[in-house]
Amino acid sequence: MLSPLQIKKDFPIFERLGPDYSYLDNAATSQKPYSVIRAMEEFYELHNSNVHRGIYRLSEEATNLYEKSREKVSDFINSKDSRQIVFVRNTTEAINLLSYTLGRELKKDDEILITILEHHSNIVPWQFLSEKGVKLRYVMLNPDMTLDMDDLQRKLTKKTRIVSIAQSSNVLGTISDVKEIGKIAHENGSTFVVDAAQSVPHMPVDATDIDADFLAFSGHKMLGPTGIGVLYGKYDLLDRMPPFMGGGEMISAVYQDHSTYADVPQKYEAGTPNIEGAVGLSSAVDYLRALGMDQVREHEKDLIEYTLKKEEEHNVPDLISYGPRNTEVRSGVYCFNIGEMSPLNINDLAHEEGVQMSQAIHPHDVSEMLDDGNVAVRSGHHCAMPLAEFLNVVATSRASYYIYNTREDVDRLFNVLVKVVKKYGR
Amino acid sequence: MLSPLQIKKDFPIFERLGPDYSYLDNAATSQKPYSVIRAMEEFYELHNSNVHRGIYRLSEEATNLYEKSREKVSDFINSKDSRQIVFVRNTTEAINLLSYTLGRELKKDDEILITILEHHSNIVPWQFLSEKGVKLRYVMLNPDMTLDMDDLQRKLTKKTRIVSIAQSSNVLGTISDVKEIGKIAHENGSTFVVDAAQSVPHMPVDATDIDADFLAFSGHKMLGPTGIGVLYGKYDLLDRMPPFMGGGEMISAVYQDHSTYADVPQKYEAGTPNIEGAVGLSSAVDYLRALGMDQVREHEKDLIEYTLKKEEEHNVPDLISYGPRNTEVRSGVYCFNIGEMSPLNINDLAHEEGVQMSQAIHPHDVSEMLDDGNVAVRSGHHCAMPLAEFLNVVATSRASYYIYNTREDVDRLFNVLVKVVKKYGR
Amino acid sequence: MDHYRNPHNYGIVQNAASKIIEYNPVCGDTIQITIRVENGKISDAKFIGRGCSISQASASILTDMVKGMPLEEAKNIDEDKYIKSLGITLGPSREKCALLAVNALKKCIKDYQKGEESK
Amino acid sequence: MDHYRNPHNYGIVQNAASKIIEYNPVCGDTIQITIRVENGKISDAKFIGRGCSISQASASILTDMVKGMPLEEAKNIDEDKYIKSLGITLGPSREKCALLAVNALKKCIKDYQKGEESK
Ligand SMILES: Cc1ncc(COP(=O)(O)O)c(C=O)c1O
Ligand SMILES: Cc1ncc(COP(=O)(O)O)c(C=O)c1O
Ligand code: FES
Ligand code: FES
Repeated sequence: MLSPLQIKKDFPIFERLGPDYSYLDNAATSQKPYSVIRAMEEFYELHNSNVHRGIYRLSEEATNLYEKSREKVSDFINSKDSRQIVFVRNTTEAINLLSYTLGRELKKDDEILITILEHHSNIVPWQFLSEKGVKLRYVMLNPDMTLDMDDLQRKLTKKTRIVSIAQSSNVLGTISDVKEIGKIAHENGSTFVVDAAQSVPHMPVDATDIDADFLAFSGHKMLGPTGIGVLYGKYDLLDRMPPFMGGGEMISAVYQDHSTYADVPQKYEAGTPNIEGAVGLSSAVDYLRALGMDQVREHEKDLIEYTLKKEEEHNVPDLISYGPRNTEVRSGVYCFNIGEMSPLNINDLAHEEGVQMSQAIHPHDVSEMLDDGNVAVRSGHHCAMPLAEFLNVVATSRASYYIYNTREDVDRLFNVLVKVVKKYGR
Repeated sequence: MLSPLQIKKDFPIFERLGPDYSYLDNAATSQKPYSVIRAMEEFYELHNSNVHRGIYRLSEEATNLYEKSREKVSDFINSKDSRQIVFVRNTTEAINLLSYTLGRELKKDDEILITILEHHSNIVPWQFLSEKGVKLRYVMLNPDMTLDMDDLQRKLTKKTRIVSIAQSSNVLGTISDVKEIGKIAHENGSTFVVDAAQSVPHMPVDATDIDADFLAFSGHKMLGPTGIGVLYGKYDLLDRMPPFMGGGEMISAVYQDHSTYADVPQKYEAGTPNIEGAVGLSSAVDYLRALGMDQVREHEKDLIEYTLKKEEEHNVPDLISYGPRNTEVRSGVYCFNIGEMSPLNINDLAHEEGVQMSQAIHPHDVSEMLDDGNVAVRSGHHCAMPLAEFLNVVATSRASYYIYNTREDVDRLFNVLVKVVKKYGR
Repeated sequence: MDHYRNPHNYGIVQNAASKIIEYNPVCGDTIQITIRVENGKISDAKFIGRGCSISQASASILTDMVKGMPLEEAKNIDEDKYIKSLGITLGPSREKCALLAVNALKKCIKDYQKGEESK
Repeated sequence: MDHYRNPHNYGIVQNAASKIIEYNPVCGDTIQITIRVENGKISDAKFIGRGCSISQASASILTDMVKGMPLEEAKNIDEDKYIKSLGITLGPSREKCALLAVNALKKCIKDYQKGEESK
């Protein structure tokens, strides 16, 4: 098992926040250990220069560090070939890259299959293609908040060109069997994309075993800095696709009227890349590997189990939470409400005269009051509005765990929650 | 005048490199002062969390820092309204953003006017539009390596929808009168884009005075980190354009079949942004403002003047350099060759039998030997292949200056150059 | 807080002179304000809404405050002063919550005046 | 260095069995190698090129080295060993320079063998 209290000492921010502060917004972004901060600092202090095509030593050092990071990341997700790792800004850019490249080949009435629990970054880029008449279809959920595989089979048609699915939901915590879904997608001749933004930081992910065609994740959610993310893609597919952005580094030769492009992965990395971002990510991967991703998953599983147990014990009035109760398919994400507020419909509004205010506590009030009690959770639609609509709530509050969180954090969450409800006098 | 030796003390890398090392690759990327490194470190140690829509204090702190950076940058280039500042990865992404958004409105036979001295990042994104039949035209140069304004007038037609020009060339150092060109472009009804990657770091740039429609630059060339850059755009234009990437932060509401978008500038910032990148850039702007951009320009002007003087004094055999001799229109960039190597043409090759090797020293050998003498310069086409072709050279070596460079650096460059030539025995 | 638990003026003004629905883009919450106008003054104002305590309390306070206020004065309510008058410190995103009702009211007045002009 | 100042085998083999032009994608430099083959051995090899000293010296050394070498042996020249045999330490981008001639030679042999097969 991990020792979160030991781990916590590696993170300077907890010195400022103090021992009684619970940072529970890890699904938004993680904190950074000294080693990652130090790696980037060291880059500036010792090796800073631009990568590629520099002949002087400093530039070769920078290039080496940048490319070593690619290899580290490649090993981390078992990509087998580091050329399959493209550095991007974040998961969002990775999926946009696919929408702009894969999307080019799509035609009117082609379909893209996603699910109702996707993050906006796995929805909006595909919606862009509706201009060409490409249709977006959504797999719905079972009552236990897992993907409805029958619905998936039903909605997968000969027109389905792309299947793109979050391995782990940032709202429900639902972990989906992407290996199985990939098999189904490939049998159907569809390209299979995995949004791994919430899985790579929290559990072992093996891109080769999953047999994903593409897989996307962000450095900042896995102890690394913001501004660096990864698109894994199978070499042959990356090689065949057109480039996304044009400019320096991504070309082989530029003539006045046309250009030829560099090999994969440089072809997709136009302009000066986020070099220290890659250096920081590399160090983050080292940190996580040293812990062991199995251990990370075990630790978070323990925390979510403990959370669900505490939820039952505390029996907070009007508390409603969302997501699978089976922790085998549940990550360390806990979304909840104190009473439900459904989205206000303008037409309903007209009839609401005289009706008293909802008895629920608005999620933004919940998170503000939790913050007063030193518990940092996020409230809102968590960039998953179609899911909020599906759940029929305006918003939820979310606690999300990581390696430095403890059972004490969970206790604090419930203790403060109880106070919140009391304060509101219900 | 600046005191470069004093300034140098603010940059930790010079401790490692030692007092006798000349870093002359500033056009590729600049070094970073303690204050910038410290600002980012402090962000991680004190305020790290995700921006926007967070209700807890930490997240409000991060959001404040991020938005303050936008205001700092806005002031720095006199944009008047910080909503006109869009954070991107680098200049390259900024111009691609324009190609993918402005480019949508362009039709067959519309023209884009650029110049032969552009960096690939101001060429390749526009070439992408040739698929739609959009034509790219190039303004040529006068013998003194300034833009041929007659040629510009000639090539500016009623079909010219976009004029996009580097304010300062990364190879020739040519500084163009973008205010004048903007006037001409606007009179013609063309949208005017300024590639300010080499100007914003090195001289006062006033986006409002230039009356640029768009202006792009990179943080890493102006003491800031890599992974953060800026697209300035006039509010009305940004407001009217379609979004580039889709995902979190850039939406107002997401429905299953469509989305509505957030206001400018969030509309163009999909996904988790490079928050500490923005924090670092903000600190870099502080550093430069404290020096004064007029002073920065004066200092570099002094260095290039001194360089051209030394060039004449040393009279290195076969030394050829490129760019305007008039330092009023010349930035601190010095490209040169020891004898010229023209690009090898396959057809010429067939006839070359028996011909002895060129008497020139290959620019990559020049830079390697300079590196041995502790002078870091870059060799290659400097991401401006059409310009190299125009100059009829395979490559050049480039020394480029910044605030911490001194006349001693220039002396070292020429002293080592003389040795290089001796070693090659010519 | 009291305004949140027992909001004043919750409902719809009968025969309203103007009615407006306003969204908070940050959270998607909603408020509807209805006003009646007599002799250039707001004679009644009510609201219905779904939102956080700040937004609801602010709407309650605001509708109290503007009753009897001349339209021109209400149109020019200063946002900073208004927030200060609430007597609680708010972060930037909560300021938007507090201003939701103010924005709605101002739009409501504009809407009314446009209607008057075209008469 | 001597190979750079006075390159051996600079030129074109008359009645070459195979000729190949290779580019270094890093710098755009070029090399052309021509070979003659007798009894499964390389009987002559020459090069013409434009590139840095490393690439030119390497081509000079390589063309010396492979004269009289069986095709199969030449085809299997180990890149790492070859670089070591040059006796100078090279950064990653300069390794590409040194290997430019090696890649060209290997392609040259492949090209020759393909030609033979189709006879
Ligand atoms: C004139 C010019 N434009 C654009 C760029 C591209 O900058 P970046 O690589 O930061 O996107 C450069 C940098 O080399 C440049 O010199
Ligand atoms: C499931 C999922 N996908 C994608 C993203 C987007 O990540 P980023 O903002 O780093 O692009 C997130 C992050 O919130 C996420 O949780
Ligand atoms: S959180 Fe929606 S109005 Fe306050
Ligand atoms: S630099 Fe071109 S071959 Fe060495």
